[in-house]
This record gives sequence, structure tokens and C-alpha cells, in this order.
Amino acid sequence: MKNNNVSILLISHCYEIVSGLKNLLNQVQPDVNIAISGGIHDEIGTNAFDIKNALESVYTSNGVVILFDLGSALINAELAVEMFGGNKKIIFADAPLVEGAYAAVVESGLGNTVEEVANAAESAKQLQKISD
Amino acid sequence: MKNNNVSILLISHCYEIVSGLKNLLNQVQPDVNIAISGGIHDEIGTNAFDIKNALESVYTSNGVVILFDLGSALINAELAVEMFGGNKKIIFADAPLVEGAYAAVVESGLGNTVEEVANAAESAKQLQKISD
Amino acid sequence: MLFDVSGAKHWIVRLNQKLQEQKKYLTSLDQAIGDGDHGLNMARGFQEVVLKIHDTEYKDLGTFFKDVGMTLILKVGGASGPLYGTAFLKFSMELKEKKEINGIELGEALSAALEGIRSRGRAQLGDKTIVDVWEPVVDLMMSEGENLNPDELIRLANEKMEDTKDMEAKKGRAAYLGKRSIGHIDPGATSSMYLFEALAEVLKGESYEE
Amino acid sequence: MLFDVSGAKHWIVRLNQKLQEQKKYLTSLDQAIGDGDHGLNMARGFQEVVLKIHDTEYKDLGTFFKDVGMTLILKVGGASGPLYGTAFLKFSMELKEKKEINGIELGEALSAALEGIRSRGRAQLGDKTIVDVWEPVVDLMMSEGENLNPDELIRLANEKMEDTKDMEAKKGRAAYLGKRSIGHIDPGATSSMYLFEALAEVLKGESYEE
Ligand SMILES: Nc1ncnc2c1ncn2[C@@H]1O[C@H](COP(=O)(O)OP(=O)(O)O)[C@@H](O)[C@H]1O
Ligand SMILES: Nc1ncnc2c1ncn2[C@@H]1O[C@H](COP(=O)(O)OP(=O)(O)O)[C@@H](O)[C@H]1O
Ligand SMILES: [Mg+2]
Ligand SMILES: [Mg+2]
Ligand SMILES: [Mg+2]
Ligand SMILES: [Mg+2]
Repeated sequence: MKNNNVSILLISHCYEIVSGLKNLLNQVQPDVNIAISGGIHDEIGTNAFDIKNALESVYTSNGVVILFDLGSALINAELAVEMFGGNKKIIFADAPLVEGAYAAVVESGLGNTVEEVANAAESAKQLQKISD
Repeated sequence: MKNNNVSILLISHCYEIVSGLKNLLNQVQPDVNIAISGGIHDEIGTNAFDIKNALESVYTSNGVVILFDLGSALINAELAVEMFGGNKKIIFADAPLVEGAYAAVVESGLGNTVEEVANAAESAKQLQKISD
Repeated sequence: MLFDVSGAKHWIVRLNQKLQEQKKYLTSLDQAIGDGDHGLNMARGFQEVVLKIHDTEYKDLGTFFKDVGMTLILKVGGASGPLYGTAFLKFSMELKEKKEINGIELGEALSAALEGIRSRGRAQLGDKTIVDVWEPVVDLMMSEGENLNPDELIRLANEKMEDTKDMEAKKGRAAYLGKRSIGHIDPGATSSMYLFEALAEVLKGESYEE
Repeated sequence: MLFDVSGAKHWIVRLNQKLQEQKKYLTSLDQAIGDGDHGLNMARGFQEVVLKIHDTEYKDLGTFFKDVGMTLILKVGGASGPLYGTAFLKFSMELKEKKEINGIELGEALSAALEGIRSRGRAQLGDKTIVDVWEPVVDLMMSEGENLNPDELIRLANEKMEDTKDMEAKKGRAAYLGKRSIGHIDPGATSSMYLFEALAEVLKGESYEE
């Protein structure tokens, strides 16, 4: 692990989306560990086992914030977290995938807690992208 | 053009994100024309000329709804729309990229107007992704 | 009524036959209110399940259904994968080391499976999902126990599937359509109907052609 | 004071020299509150501009600055590309077919450029952006006209750049930091300071070493 920051796990039905998003975020904040999981057998979908491996690859005692694209990804992600084992600092952010991840990585880069990182991601919902 | 539906233009700082997103959306609704623009010279960024070309490739009199990832994409997108020429049915959606695009493509697939498609995209902000 | 590993295999193989036959139909249902892959998901998932169980000797129902659930989770990338997968895993946990069970135990194990679906997907009755078939069917099995009439089970599963037509989707991709999801039968409710239809046919003792 | 195509080239080449020298510094400013590419963006963009203008004979200021603006829009993928690009395009439109201009005309053309930045980026004074240097500097040039003291211009640009340190970013990527953007100088304000510093040096008549 790179440091003491909160890690981020990005899940999408399409691998390209999260792999591109990770590139975007790495530029903003190279010091935050980001894991990705997307697609299943090279098709659109998600895979609980793959999500579990991704989670394992970035989990530290600082915690992990998980963002996902669509509801069915959440179903598999919760399954993955259960398989990974209980009582861990893992928070699902009810946040838009791209915008939430951006806010989360900035927040994590500042060294904040897993709750603060999740809150930052969720605040991205309120973000006004087009000002008047 | 495939049909009479409203087209969608997706803009990101990273090509992979919008190319993956287009795959995801095509599965949901193959009948909606989706154009993408992302990156600049294979790096992170956006390019007004590339956005203009993408816009041109899907513009019809039914209109186009534009979604983007970050503010600087909006700056280039507005420049692109200006270069494309005024008085067109083009709406920028103040919406999360992935979730808004999903809602927009569903709405467009139902044959609704450009305003309705943009509204659907913007409503994705309110979407509760994790229910209690 | 007794249900053992041979009956279980019979059930899954029969269900797979239905899913292969109805693959296009399920897909068309999902095209209307989802992403058009439910037929593919179910047909591929259960084909893999059948491949997996074909060459294995199972000494009890628990290990058999664990393989069914795991394979679905591993192979199906849509909501149906982890939902049906979880259902079969919870089912298997109720049937640990059981070689055969009666109708009451079957109902109880299916009730645990339904609980798994509910907690995994957080759908409630009326949300236009597989729960709308599972819940009433499992209720019937629990209340009838050993006296269950398989034809009544088939009738109820079909009726409840049909009832999803008038519902507004609150969960899954169809929820994006809001009220516009009304007027379409839910694909998952339909595959769940096949699941219970296949089970009822096995309970009736219909012959097992692989 | 007169400003012609040779002065214009001098300005852009000088600005490019500063940007190449300060590339790492600008990048470090952007690493603190953005994505760490402002040095790269500016250095690459103006290198391309210099390449473009090097071999071309320009008969007026309008065509010269149109090339500057277009090249920036074409080559720089961050916010600074379309913002500086639009500025130079609007500037060029004010200078259509002009071979040389005086200080008053220069101020007016820069005022149009600032208007372009404002309408493109919708940033206001105090938002911690390039506007925080452009607006006061253009105001000074407009009010001083032919009496402008270039050293005063340099002093003001530096002061206004420094002032961004205490501001909370409201636009651009730094806005994601909210109050935590306070305490850092804005990278764009810094590159804008170089832009006006280079202009002032040309206006002072400093020698032109390519
Ligand atoms: N949260 C949920 N709870 C219960 N069932 C659900 C849920 N989400 C979706 N479903 C069921 O899954 C079906 C769709 O499955 P499928 O098409 O295979 O997955 P996906 O929607 O991910 O493409 C729906 O018709 C619905 O019955
Ligand atoms: N909307 C805006 N209006 C004016 N200036 C802006 C705006 N957004 C960003 N900037 C300026 O652009 C600078 C960042 O430029 P750069 O790093 O090249 O682009 P990016 O932020 O897209 O990576 C900021 O420091 C700020 O001065
Ligand atoms: Mg589907
Ligand atoms: Mg699917
Ligand atoms: Mg930058
Ligand atoms: Mg950038």
C-alpha cells in the first residue's frame, strides 16, 4: 500500500469505465490506492468474486469507500463484502460514480477518515455542474 | 441516423470512460444514437474540435443532450457548440455522467423530446442508489 | 412427498431445459424494460450449472445446491446472478448434510432462500421483481406443507407472474422507466415462474428425460 | 506606445520562455489544488504556438492572434486551453486587419479578451482563477491608456496573483477542495501573471532574444 490514505474501490458493469476513471483519478491524486472491478468474462456485468479480489487488493485498516454504477453492481458488491469477512471499515457511497469518485479521491488525498471520504463522495450529488 | 430519437453526446476527460459508457448504454437501448468525445492526443483532457465533430455526427432536428464529467469539459463543449453554429436543439444536462446518461438513453428510447431527455438526465441526481 | 439429490438434479435440469427454450422470450421481456440480457443470463448460468453438476456425485442436498448457487454467482453478471445465486446458497445452508427432505422442510428451506433474495436485493412485494413470484409461492408451500398440490403451485406462480404486468418497477433497471414499466411482465418474475414450474413437475413425479 | 506584429511575436516568445522555465513550478502549484498538469499544459500549448508562428509572416495583429488562440484550443486539453484560447480569439477579433495599435486600443482589446474568459468560464472576481489577475490588470490598462507604466503593471499582476492565496476556489478543479484550497496560489493566476509580465517587458522595449 502506498500510504495511510483511505482506499477507493470502483465498480462498473463495464471494465473500460472504471479503468478510464482510475486513470483520471490517478492524475489528480497519485497517492490514493484505487482498485477497480468491471465486467464479467469480458461482457457487461459484475462479478462478486472479482469485486472481492479488488477489495482485498486495497483494503487497509484505514478503510475503503466503494462506488458503483448501477444497482445490480451493489448486489454483487455486498455479496463480495460478505465473502471478504465482517467487521471491516468499508462504506458504500450513495454517490454518482465519476463525480463521487473524484470528490472521494480528493478527500482521501487530504488524509481524511473513511467516513469523511464517503461523505465527500455523497456530497457530489449536490454538485452544480453548470453554474448560472 | 438510426431513427427519430434524441441523440446523446457523452464527453469525458478520458476516452475509455465514454467508450465504455457507450457500450453499457448500447446494450440498454441500441436505437439511440450516442456520440462520444474524450481525451486529447491520447491524454487526459478534452478537445473542442473533437467534441464538435462528435456533435455533428449525431445531430438531428430531434436535438442532442450533452453530458460531461468535469467543468473543464463544459468549457470546451460550449466552445464546440458555438463553433457548430447557433439556434440548434442542444441541451447541456446538469447531471452525473454515468447515471444521467443511463436515464437519458432510456428516456430517448421512449421517443421523448430533447427537453424530457435532459430532464430525465438531471433527475438522476436525485436517484437513491442504495435503498434503506 | 420426499425430495432427494436425484429429485434436485431433475429439478435443475428441467429448469435449464425451460430456460434454453424460453431464452428468446425472456430476452424480449428484458428488452422492453431492462437491458435485454435476462434470457442470455439465465440460459448461460443454468447451462454452466448443469455442466457442473453433471459429472459430480453429490452425497447430500447441501453440497449439491451450494454448487448451483456458486456457479450462478460466478457466471451470471446481471442482478439475477447474485440473487438466484444467493437464493440457492441460503437454500443449501438449510439442507446441510440432508440426504432427503419432506414437503415441510422443502418449504422452510425455500423460505430461507427467499429471505436471502430479500436481504440481498431489498425488494418488497409489488416492486415488480422475482420476489413477486417467490413470496406467494413460498407462502403456499409453507402453509400446505405435505399437502401441497403441485398443480396449484404452477397455477399460482403463473398468476403472480402475470400480476407483475400491472406493477410499476421499484427495483432493478426497470425502475428507470418509472410508470412506463407498467404493462410489461417482469423478466425475473417469469424465470422464477419457470423455476417453480420445474419444481412442481418434479414433485408430481413427472419422468426425468435428460 | 505602439504595439505591432513584431511586438506581438516578441510577447508570445517571451511568455513561452517563462512558461518553459516555470513548467515545474506551475505543475507543483496545480498538484496542490488541481491535477498537476498546468505547467505541462501551458508549456506544451505555447511551444506549439511558437512553432506555429515562427515560420509564418503575419500581415496584421488579427491573423497573428487568431493562430495563437486556435493553437491553444487545439493543443491544450485542460481548462486553460479553451480559456486562454478564447481570450486570444476575442483579442484577435478586436484587432482585425490592425497592423499596429496604441496603448488605448491594446487595453480595449484585452478587455474583450477578458470578456471572453468570463463568459466562457463564468468565473467572478474572487473565485481564485485567472480572472483574479486579468480583471485588475485590464482595468489598470484601460484607465492608464497611453500613460501606462509597465513596471506598475508587473507589480499589480504579481500582487493580484499573490492575493489568490487567501481565496477559496469556486471554479475549476480546485473548487473540489472547498476551504482547503485556501493557502495555495492559483496556478492559472500565476501563468496569467507571466503573460502580463512578458507583455510589460515588451512594452518597456526590452530586447528580443529568441
Ligand atoms: N433488487 C432486486 N431484487 C429482486 N429482484 C431483482 C432486483 N433487481 C432486479 N431484479 C430482478 O432481476 C431481473 C433482471 O435480471 P437480469 O436481466 O438478469 O439482470 P440485469 O437487470 O442486471 O441485466 C428483473 O426482471 C427483476 O425480476
Ligand atoms: N471556470 C474557470 N474560469 C476561469 N479560470 C478557470 C476556470 N476553471 C479553471 N480555471 C483556471 O485554470 C487553471 C487550471 O488550468 P489547467 O490545470 O491547465 O486545467 P485543468 O484544471 O483542466 O487541469 C486554474 O488554476 C484556474 O486559474
Ligand atoms: Mg437484464
Ligand atoms: Mg444486464
Ligand atoms: Mg490542471
Ligand atoms: Mg487537467
